[in-house]
Amino acid sequence: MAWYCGIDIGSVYSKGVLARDTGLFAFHVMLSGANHRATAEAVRQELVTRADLARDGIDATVATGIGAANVHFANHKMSDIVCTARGTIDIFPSARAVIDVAGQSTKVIRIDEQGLVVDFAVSERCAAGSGQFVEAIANVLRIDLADFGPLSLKSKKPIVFSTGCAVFGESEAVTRVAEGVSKEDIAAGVNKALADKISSLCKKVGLELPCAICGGGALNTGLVRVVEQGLGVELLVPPQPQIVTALGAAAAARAWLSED
Amino acid sequence: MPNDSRGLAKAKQVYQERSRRARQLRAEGSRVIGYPCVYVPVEMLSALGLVPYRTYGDIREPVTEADRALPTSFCPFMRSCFDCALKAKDDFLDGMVVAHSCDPQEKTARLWESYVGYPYFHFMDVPGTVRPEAVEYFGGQLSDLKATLEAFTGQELTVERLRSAIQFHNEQRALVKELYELTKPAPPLVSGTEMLQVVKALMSLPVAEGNDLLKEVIGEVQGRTTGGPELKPVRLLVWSSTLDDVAIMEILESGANVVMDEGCGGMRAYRGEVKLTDEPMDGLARHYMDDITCARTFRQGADGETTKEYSQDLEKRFGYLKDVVEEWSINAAILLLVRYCDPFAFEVPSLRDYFDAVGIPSIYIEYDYAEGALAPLRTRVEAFFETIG
Amino acid sequence: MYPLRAKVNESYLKSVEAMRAGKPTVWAMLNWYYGDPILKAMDLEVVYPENYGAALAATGFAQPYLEYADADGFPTHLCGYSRATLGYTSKMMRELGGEIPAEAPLGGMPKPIFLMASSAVCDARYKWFQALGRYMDVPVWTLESPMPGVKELFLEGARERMVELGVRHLEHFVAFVERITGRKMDWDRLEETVDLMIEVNRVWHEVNELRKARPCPMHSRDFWSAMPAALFMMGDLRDSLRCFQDMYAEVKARVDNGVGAIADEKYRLVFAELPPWHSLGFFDRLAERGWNFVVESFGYRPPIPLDLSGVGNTLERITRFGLQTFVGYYEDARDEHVPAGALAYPYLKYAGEWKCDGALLHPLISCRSASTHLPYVASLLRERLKVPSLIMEGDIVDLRLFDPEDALARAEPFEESMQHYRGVRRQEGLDW
Amino acid sequence: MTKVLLTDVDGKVLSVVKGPTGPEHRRLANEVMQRALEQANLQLDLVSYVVATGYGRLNVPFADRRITELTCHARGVYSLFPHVKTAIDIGGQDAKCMKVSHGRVVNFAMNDKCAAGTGRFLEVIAVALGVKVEDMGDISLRSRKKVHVSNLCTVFARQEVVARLSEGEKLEDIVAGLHDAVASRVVGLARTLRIEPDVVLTGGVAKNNGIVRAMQEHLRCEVLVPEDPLITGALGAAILAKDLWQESVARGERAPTELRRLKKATFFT
Repeated sequence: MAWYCGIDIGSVYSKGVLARDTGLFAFHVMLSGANHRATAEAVRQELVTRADLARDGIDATVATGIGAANVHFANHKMSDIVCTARGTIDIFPSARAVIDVAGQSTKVIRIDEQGLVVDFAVSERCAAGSGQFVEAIANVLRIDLADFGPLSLKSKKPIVFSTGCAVFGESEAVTRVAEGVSKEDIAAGVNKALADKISSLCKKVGLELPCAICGGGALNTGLVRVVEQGLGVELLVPPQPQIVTALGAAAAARAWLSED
Repeated sequence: MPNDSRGLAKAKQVYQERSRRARQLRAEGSRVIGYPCVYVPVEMLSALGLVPYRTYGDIREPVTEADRALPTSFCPFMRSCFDCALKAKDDFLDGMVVAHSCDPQEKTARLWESYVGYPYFHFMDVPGTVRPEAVEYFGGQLSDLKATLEAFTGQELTVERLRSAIQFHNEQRALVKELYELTKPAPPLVSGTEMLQVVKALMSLPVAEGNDLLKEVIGEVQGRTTGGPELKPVRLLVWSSTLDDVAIMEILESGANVVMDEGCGGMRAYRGEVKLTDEPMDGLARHYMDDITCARTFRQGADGETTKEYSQDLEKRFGYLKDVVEEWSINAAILLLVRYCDPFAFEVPSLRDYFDAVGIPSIYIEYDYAEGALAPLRTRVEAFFETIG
Repeated sequence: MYPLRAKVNESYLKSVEAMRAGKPTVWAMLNWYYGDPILKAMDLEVVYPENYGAALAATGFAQPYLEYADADGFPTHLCGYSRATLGYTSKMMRELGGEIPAEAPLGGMPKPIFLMASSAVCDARYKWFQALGRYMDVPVWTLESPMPGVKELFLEGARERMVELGVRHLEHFVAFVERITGRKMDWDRLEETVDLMIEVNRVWHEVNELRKARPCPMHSRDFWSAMPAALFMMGDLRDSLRCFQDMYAEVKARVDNGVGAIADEKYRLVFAELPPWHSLGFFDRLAERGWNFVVESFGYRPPIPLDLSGVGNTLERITRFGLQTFVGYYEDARDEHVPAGALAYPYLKYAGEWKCDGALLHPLISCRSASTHLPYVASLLRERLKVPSLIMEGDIVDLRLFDPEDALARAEPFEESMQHYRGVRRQEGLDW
Repeated sequence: MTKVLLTDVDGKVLSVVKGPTGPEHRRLANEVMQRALEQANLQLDLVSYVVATGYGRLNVPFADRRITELTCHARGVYSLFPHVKTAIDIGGQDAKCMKVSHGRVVNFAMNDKCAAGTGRFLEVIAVALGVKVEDMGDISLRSRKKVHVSNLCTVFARQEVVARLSEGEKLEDIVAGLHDAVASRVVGLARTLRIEPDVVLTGGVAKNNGIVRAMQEHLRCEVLVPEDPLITGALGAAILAKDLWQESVARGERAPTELRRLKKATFFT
């Protein structure tokens, strides 16, 4: 039985997935760092070790993400949007749309029953529309990222982040704290601001249901909640939201192998 | 509530729940027509018993729905107006009249018409210049408006009706000027914040009710011994496309007495008056093209547009401000614009040249039409006052 | 098709020489046929700061001029082309006493005898020229260009009142030009110019109709290189007419022999608004993927031909022709209930009649008028014709904002999207 | 950073203390004030007049007057460089450019919309590159050819440079490119005021000799930097406090001062 590998070198994290025809076998997530080539190699090493394979024991590898070009051992490279679509259908065969809240941007992708892209929209070139916004605010408020979601859910009165980039948001947050506003209200405000951007993105493409959410942002329970409230829908959240795109790449690897 | 008898309190109340009266009137059978710009001839609406209701955006409402149809690099004021419309915040409107005063108005009108199903919608073109043939063309646009309004209401817009409506609105113009007289003393008897509340109230009420409110306010303010604004070192003129939230006005008044608001939340709609010509539409056309001092209308040195001497040009375009500066003893000016307001932004260097010429320190401040923009705005405003203090 | 591009360049260089030799020059805004024939008949050299702004950006000369405009206090969010020419003028008039800056590319723009602004399409295009009065003591004329609402155009007498405005306005404009130049209008020459203008644009329209063929015989790149000869009437109109006629024959031959503009046409696309002039090579990269651009930007295409032979008054013919550019689609727009009859509705026609698989929309950060309607266009195309859009942001002077690599990265998923909608259109009984 | 600076009536600096600014400006201001007083061994009630400035100026309960950072920076810079005409302060939250005449601000421009062109830009990217901000200057000076950073947005610029690095570009060339990006952005802001020498650069970033070099390239003139570029705002505030106090004394009045206690302020908005 053949081994398929998907490697997603993102701006912040790199994810690798090893799969067989039976499905997901192992995955690995690490910081992308500066040297993408080395990172890709490290991801593969980790995966083959888990499967106890030789370095070249993988039958097909598809690379994706901004660092895809540095995955020298990949048989094929693919757009991250396509891979996210494939990964989503792989986990949720019923899904017809997915929201990918990644470090560099947010994407809303509508997909068909085979996981082919129907429509997509990518957030503007502005960090405030990406997971970076949350990290930036968590950073100035000295909140551990893992606590951000739960903290925001405690809020009674989320503040209004009306405009601007992530750092403009930072100074606004600083000002608000200076005015005595609580951290949970600010955290909730951040999630609300990001959720608003996500829902307008959804409006641009027109959302189909059921809809999944993935990417690092999906780990933020508070964000998922407000997005659901904003759209008035329930979202499908995969157990490992970060690896959906890599999983799709692995699925693409399998398809690629069966083609030739 | 005893406060209700007092004009300013009433104005504040209307300001705070602007649509309340309109909704009430609608429940009683009146029809309410929205308009987002000063170039819409409210006289014609009043003449047919329609309630003219000036639509504004809301700096406290994050723009989410508007992204369906408008990009982010677009007049934030119209984005907000459109967003509020999509969120059915003005669901009490029976119709809209939009004028082609600037691109954002024109572009948004098309979307407004296609995304919000008002029973009545009319778009008026507005010429760019004040040349005779252009003013005549605008008159033609007014008769187009007349035609669709008559079709909508099933009533005839007779000369008599129009004349009396014009008289009511001229009275309102006169009363607003009278009220602005009361910002002349030092300290002024009425604050910029109160003026803004009154003006926005006027734009949410039937003209007659507005006039009654104004009379109450004027009486109250004239009799003021206490409770008026305290004396500030700066007597400020604000020049803006729109300044429609007291939070912004309060920032300005933290260090100044705002004695003149040259904008759509202030004097702009009330300068001049409509001449009662035999064919009242002609008077209307003239008034809107000549008296409304919005940057969108192209004016220059000499009619016929064959000379272009700069100082003469500035005098023609901004001369009225010199009188305002003198009569209200203004000693500083802020050019306060929302981002992407092209017609006004192109004026900035020339207008600042003119203020320099009349010896008034001025500054250009740009802000986003959003709550989060208030803190940065405060720093800039305070810093400006420090530079001239 | 290439002789025409050569003609355009050649005529540009000619007029630069003429201007440098002291021939009276006018700075004009793109005016959609209202003013150009009059200037041409009066034998005046015309430069278009909008085009020059684009040239400055493309040749990398915009930045220093933008800095002049900034220092003079023009808000930085204003139209990039306007900031570039305001800065250029500031330097030329205030620093060099009227001398053309030595570094100015393409011979620069000499001080004009007057400025011809236009109220059409965007505020910048008349406020910008007014702002130039800060630097130059030259007259400004703002051409009136009606922008009616769709259903309002069909109110009784509305259209005729627009024509009346146009005619009277142009009468005054001619008198104005005569006063400034001390020349008399040669009305026969004007009539001939207008006839040629109308005929050139008719043939140009027919050429574009041929592009409905599969495979499409002519790519957007060729449209852009020929466009100035029709829209700005650059060069000698008689020559241009011959060139457009040759072009028609050439494109027709391609159609008859089933020759496409690109090797293997997999996808037919409509392009919206100004192209990224500086990286047109990007279209070749897309051509390699089988993307053929078969129709483009409303504001630069010739008006739908209309018979004006019965109209005696030349100024009235100019007016009706200019007006037609904007209201040509209004009747259909009204019937299909699309209130944005000028800037948005035409794309429904394009995508439908040219059988497009997708639209590439290119909003420009500092050109609001070319961007505002694009999200609406995208939703119209998706909802009414099941045609998807790919939106790639750029700018007119900050060229770094458009990232070809980024655009190409989105080509792959967009191809899946175009595939998908082919299926949807079939289900919906649409025939492409 | 929160800074407290005490001077005597002649403007001689008695003590300077810097502390990080946390969300609770209020409490921190008190702590930093405490330490400053200890350093100068003074009692709080011996301080005649206190001026607070900066983002948190509203949250210094023991301040007698609050003045914007623009006015204070200009005054502080002027006291160190009497010939200053253009003062540029690149802070962590914003960049400020001031036209200065005799210590007074006559015109100003601020960028607080976006991280590009602020100190934050470098901080964020330094983390991604795994270098210390304070080392960036020296690193960049090793550069022979700077890498052009095309993204303005901090987040995308970070992404871009990480990619460049992985493509094998030299760290020093990238850092030089970053300095160039910040400098061009800030100078672009300053240009809206017409730059005139002397130009003085302050703020934490001014310690970065790479930035100073890049600024000089873009401004095409020399850039002066005070010994401690972080404290010019506080210095200006102290000088203004002194002036305000002395003016009122000269008028024979007593300047209105608040109750002098390092109290826990009850909050206002």
